[in-house]
Amino acid sequence: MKRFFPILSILTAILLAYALYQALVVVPTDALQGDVYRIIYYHVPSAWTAFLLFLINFVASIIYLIRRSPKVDIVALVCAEVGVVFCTVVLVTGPIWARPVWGIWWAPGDIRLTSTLVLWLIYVSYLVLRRFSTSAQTQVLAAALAVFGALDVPLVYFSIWFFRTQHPQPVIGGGGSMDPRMLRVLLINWLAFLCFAFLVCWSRYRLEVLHREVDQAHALESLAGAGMAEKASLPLSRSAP
Amino acid sequence: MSDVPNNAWPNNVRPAINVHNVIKQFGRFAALRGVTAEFDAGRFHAILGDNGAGKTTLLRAIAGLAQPTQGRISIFGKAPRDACRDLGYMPHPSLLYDEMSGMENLRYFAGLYGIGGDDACQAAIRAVGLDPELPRPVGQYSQGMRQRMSLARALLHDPKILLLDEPFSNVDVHSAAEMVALLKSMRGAGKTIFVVTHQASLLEGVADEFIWMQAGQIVNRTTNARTAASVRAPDSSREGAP
Amino acid sequence: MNSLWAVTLATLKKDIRLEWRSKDALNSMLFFSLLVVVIFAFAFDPLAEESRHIAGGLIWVAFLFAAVVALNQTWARELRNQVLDAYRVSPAPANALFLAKAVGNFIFVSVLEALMTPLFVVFYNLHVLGPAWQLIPIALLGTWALVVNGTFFAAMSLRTRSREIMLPLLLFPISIPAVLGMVAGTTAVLTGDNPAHFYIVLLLTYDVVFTTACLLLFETILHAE
Amino acid sequence: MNAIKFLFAAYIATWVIHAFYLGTLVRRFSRLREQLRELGKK
Repeated sequence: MKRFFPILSILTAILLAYALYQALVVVPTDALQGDVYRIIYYHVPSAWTAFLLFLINFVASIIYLIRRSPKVDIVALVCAEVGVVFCTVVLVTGPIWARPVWGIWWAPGDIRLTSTLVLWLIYVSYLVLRRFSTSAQTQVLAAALAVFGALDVPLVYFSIWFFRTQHPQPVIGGGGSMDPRMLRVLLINWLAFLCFAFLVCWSRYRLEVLHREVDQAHALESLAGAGMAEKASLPLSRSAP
Repeated sequence: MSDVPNNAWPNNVRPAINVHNVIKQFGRFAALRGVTAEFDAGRFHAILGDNGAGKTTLLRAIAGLAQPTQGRISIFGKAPRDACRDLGYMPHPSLLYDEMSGMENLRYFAGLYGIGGDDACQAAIRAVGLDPELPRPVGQYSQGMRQRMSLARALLHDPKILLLDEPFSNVDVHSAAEMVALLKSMRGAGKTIFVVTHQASLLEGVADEFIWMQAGQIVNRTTNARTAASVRAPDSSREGAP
Repeated sequence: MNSLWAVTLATLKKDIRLEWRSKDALNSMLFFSLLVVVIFAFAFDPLAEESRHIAGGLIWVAFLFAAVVALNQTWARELRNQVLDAYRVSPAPANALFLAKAVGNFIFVSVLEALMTPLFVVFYNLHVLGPAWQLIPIALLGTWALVVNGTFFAAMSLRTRSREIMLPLLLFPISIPAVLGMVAGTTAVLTGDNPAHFYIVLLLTYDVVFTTACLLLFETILHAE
Repeated sequence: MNAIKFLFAAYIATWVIHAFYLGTLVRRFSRLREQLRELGKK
């Protein structure tokens, strides 16, 4: 598996460059918004990637609650963390796009941006819980929180959806169908970002495995003072440094 | 449920608790590192060891309060949580509400075990030598009284196994001796007793077995308190209460 | 099933008795939300005509913060002398403990609301333009929404460092739809501009979904030491 | 034409965020490797 990492990295870099070229040069300018609409090629794929990662986090958390397999827990953690990064990208590029198009940075009534913000808050609280937990079973607490967060998403969406009908809407809905060329470039960009996200998740996964190995080694160390280390060894594998 | 009547136990010894390769890890610290042991029913076991040897963790794991990272524990063939009616647990904190009287406390805990009526509560309080009518809230008890009330709480549902964590620390010599006498009589009544303690000398001639723990493992089991610590490594020479 | 209700009732009685003797939670909650009302009165002009539009938000924000004070107290009581361990070694169902705590908090927060609402009415010179009876289901469902998740997350944050800060951190993001429903619903009734039915349905859905989730997962949380 | 600045700002911001995150990953990796090396010595 390890040998594929550099190959995949190079392929992803090429794909990202190609997607960037498509987004900036090949695709025609939007008649209404001008060139600034091209933010969509980063904004939307990032959002889709983040949602996909959060979905995987949800599924992995449920599986963890049933099966208690440590690997599934690492998958959940990794997806939440990388998902938050992509979600941050969405939240930063969103206002940058909104400013020239709508004239304001943030529209509280905008359902997509606001619900993404809530999503971001939920998963940040998930990461904070994992960080601050003193429990020996942090994974269980985190998995439960992930389930709560995922259950919250549709409710957030509907509450904002109804809330905005009371407010003046700065958003001109995504009405009208998309130019097929634009859709094609959008999908190319999404593919590129998915590959990138996969690589990041992979690295983060390996980091977490290494982290747990170090913890294990410390646990061995902590009680080895009385010369007991040879007699007992923890069952989890410890790779050579 | 056991098919052996209570009074037959001391003569008819069989394992009450089976601990198999139990490992408990807290982040970067392993409190238990592969503990395997069998403990006979109807006996008095004293668990000794230095601070951080894993005594309390082992007791909590047997009580079902700590989930082993690996390995398994069975009590009369059942998982600790399923055997909770057979277990009486008395840790160092009192596990009592300071604002309520002893009787109010016990009435609540009896409810948790589905025991109605005051009879069981009064019997448990009398068994530890306290007065059920005492109206004072537990917060105003002396340490020795609180310790005994805590034992009454552990005895409430007449468990077959008693798990005690440091029952003699922070109490005066007289109270400690009374507590030992109480435990001795309970062992005579056929209960299996586990005591985690620093004060091994108190249990000399009372406990059937002394178990010495070190670095998350059981390193010695003897019938004599003095020889229990004989196998430990020379560099760890701390003993007795802090 | 029988023992579930018996233990729930016993635990609830015990909690109310303890609260009655110490009055920790209720006193601190009352004083806290009183402060919030006074500070809000300074920060916003309560006599302005648009106060009707913001009052719903102010009331619920005050109650939300006050509820956090109460929620932190509930489990603190069980941590003193580690009484929670006594519950955990007993055969009593975990959900009975959860229900008792949630209902207890519901009662405490409702009492607080009943005491504070007249104060808000006086301070902000409120009179309701919409159908006032709808405020009752909004208040009941909204309070339960805060309290059910709050009780759960307070139990969760027992196992964290600096748990008193952890509770709002976990609770607030998940509670956003509920808070939005309460605030917007209350505002809708106060101003009478639009119907509040949707918000009642939203709160009801929220309550059902999260009460179920809490009951399914509480045992796991309680035993994750 | 001023709007084009926003386009570039968004693209650059995206990569700055990703680079920042990757940076933290690299830092965490190297710290762990160091710890492993120290453990190996003992």
